[in-house]
Amino acid sequence: MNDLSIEIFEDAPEIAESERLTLDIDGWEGPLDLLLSLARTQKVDLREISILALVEQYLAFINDAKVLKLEIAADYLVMAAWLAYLKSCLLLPRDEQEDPSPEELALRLQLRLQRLNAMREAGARLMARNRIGRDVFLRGAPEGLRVVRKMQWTAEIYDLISAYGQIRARTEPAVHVVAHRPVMTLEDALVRLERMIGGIPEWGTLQSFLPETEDSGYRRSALASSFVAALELARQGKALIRQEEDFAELMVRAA
Amino acid sequence: MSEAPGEDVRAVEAALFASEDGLTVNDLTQTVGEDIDVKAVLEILAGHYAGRGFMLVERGKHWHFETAPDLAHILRRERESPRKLSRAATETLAIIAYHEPVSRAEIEAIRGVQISKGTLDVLMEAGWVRPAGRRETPGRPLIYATTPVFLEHFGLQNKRDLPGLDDLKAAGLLDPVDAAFEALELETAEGDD
Amino acid sequence: MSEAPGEDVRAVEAALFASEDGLTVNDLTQTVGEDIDVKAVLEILAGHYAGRGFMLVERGKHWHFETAPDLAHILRRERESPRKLSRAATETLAIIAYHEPVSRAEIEAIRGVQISKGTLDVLMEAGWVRPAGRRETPGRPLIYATTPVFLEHFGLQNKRDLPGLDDLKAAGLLDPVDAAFEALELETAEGDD
Repeated sequence: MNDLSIEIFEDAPEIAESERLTLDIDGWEGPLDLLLSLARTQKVDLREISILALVEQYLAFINDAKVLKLEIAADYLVMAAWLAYLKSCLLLPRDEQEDPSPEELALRLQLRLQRLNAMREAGARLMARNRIGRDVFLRGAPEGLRVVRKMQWTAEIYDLISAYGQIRARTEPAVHVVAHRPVMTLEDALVRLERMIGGIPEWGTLQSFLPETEDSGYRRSALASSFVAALELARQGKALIRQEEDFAELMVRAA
Repeated sequence: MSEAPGEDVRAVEAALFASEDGLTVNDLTQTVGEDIDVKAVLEILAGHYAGRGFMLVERGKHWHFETAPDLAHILRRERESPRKLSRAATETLAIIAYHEPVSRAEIEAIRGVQISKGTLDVLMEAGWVRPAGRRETPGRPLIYATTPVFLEHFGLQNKRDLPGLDDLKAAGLLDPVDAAFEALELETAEGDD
Repeated sequence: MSEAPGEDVRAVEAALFASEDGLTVNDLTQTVGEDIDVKAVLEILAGHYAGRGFMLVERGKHWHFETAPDLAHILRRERESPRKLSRAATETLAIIAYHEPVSRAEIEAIRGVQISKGTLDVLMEAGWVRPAGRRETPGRPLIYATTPVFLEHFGLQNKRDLPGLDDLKAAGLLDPVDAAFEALELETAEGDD
């Protein structure tokens, strides 16, 4: 690629010594920056700049740099190759041209240069404004505004007394009293159930043999004891137990 | 609006405004130039800013602007953020209220749990508890009591307004938590029948 | 000397004077209280300080006092000027300010070079630039925008205050190259008719 580039560069027209920029490739931030600097030497509005002349300046610049054996970054060379191509297209007769047309490419390059130039100037104008710490100054020793957060503790009287109640309850020696609960013992149930089924020849539900009571605790106790009593009577051959299906009513009668 | 200040006044004013440490007459002369009668300008400025939001003052030969002392409350604003008392603090407060005056060791004995240093601090910050001397026992521990602010906050005329143990018992507040909880569960279960 | 300022003027004046950062109308209302018509007072104060050694300015909805620019020569002495920004950083800042929000790739497209790692860091460290979310395009690139501190530092009341913004817009110089190219083609086509 290098050899090829050099050939292209040698074709580039000579530019008067005075028009040449100082050869310091580090001074530019990339090829577009260099192109913009070269464009500014044309001293015309960027909208009217001659892209062909600009391309020639760029190629000449890179060529000079080559001659001086300066190391040239790859992106400068890529740009040089592209511009050399653009130049040849611009010089070719119109009808032999392909898409995109060289005019379009040249116009796009011009638009890019305009945009970079606009931002460069905008940056300069921004920096020229009255800046804090350079042109205008803030108060040297402001006292500062402070918001001091002050906790405002809240609690309700209920919180207080219930907390105290809980402490007392927690720390008081606990006395456990087993409450009296009415139960039907297994012995009672055996005697009771045997006597009741003996008096009735038909099947009856286990429920129907339980005592009538309002006390749900006693009722549950009686049910449990009577069930076990029924099983015991069946084991002794004194009673029969039947159930039509799962969870159906348990039927009992004397054997 | 005031009449337009002269250039000399503007210069001294700006220098004082931007200064970090205050400026002596000498400093000011060096800053704004010898042509300006700094002392006279300082008089004018002191007069101009008297009665405004900030004023020009001299402290140990250094001149500077400072905000008017009567507006200090604007610079340091207190914002109250309400916050509920923690459980530990509530319990501690309750013990002090029921047993005062009471030492820290006694509070811990009643609570059955140690109290952290911050707990009493919070109660004192709230203004509900105050140190009330020392107990004349070995070690002379500090004892704590409640304050009038405490009574006021909780809507109590005096200490006797606090419900007694009998009242607490009647209200079910002395039932151990577990027992109270069980009673509640049983009730619910029966309600389902 | 001016007539005595009202208490509302004094309060706002003191708050602005004491504050380390610019204050919004909202900040001021919170500081001086809801009873004060802060906007009206700001007008009075801005009028009062116009032409004095320091003045009241609005920057991105934040108000602060700063010295009059024409007195810079007095105050600049013995002060550290802000660090001079590199050309890369200056251009990058301009691109962000005039195009925001803008992605790194878009900045690079305008400048024709990659942004070196430090450039955006310097601008963000200065507090002038901040990441402003992501663009919902493939790759979801981070986008950058300027901050209120940027406006404050460069003495801009708001974004529309950017120097030459309207001209750049009118000339299409803030449009991407593709858009500008298409616009030009259209114009030419119409002109040919």
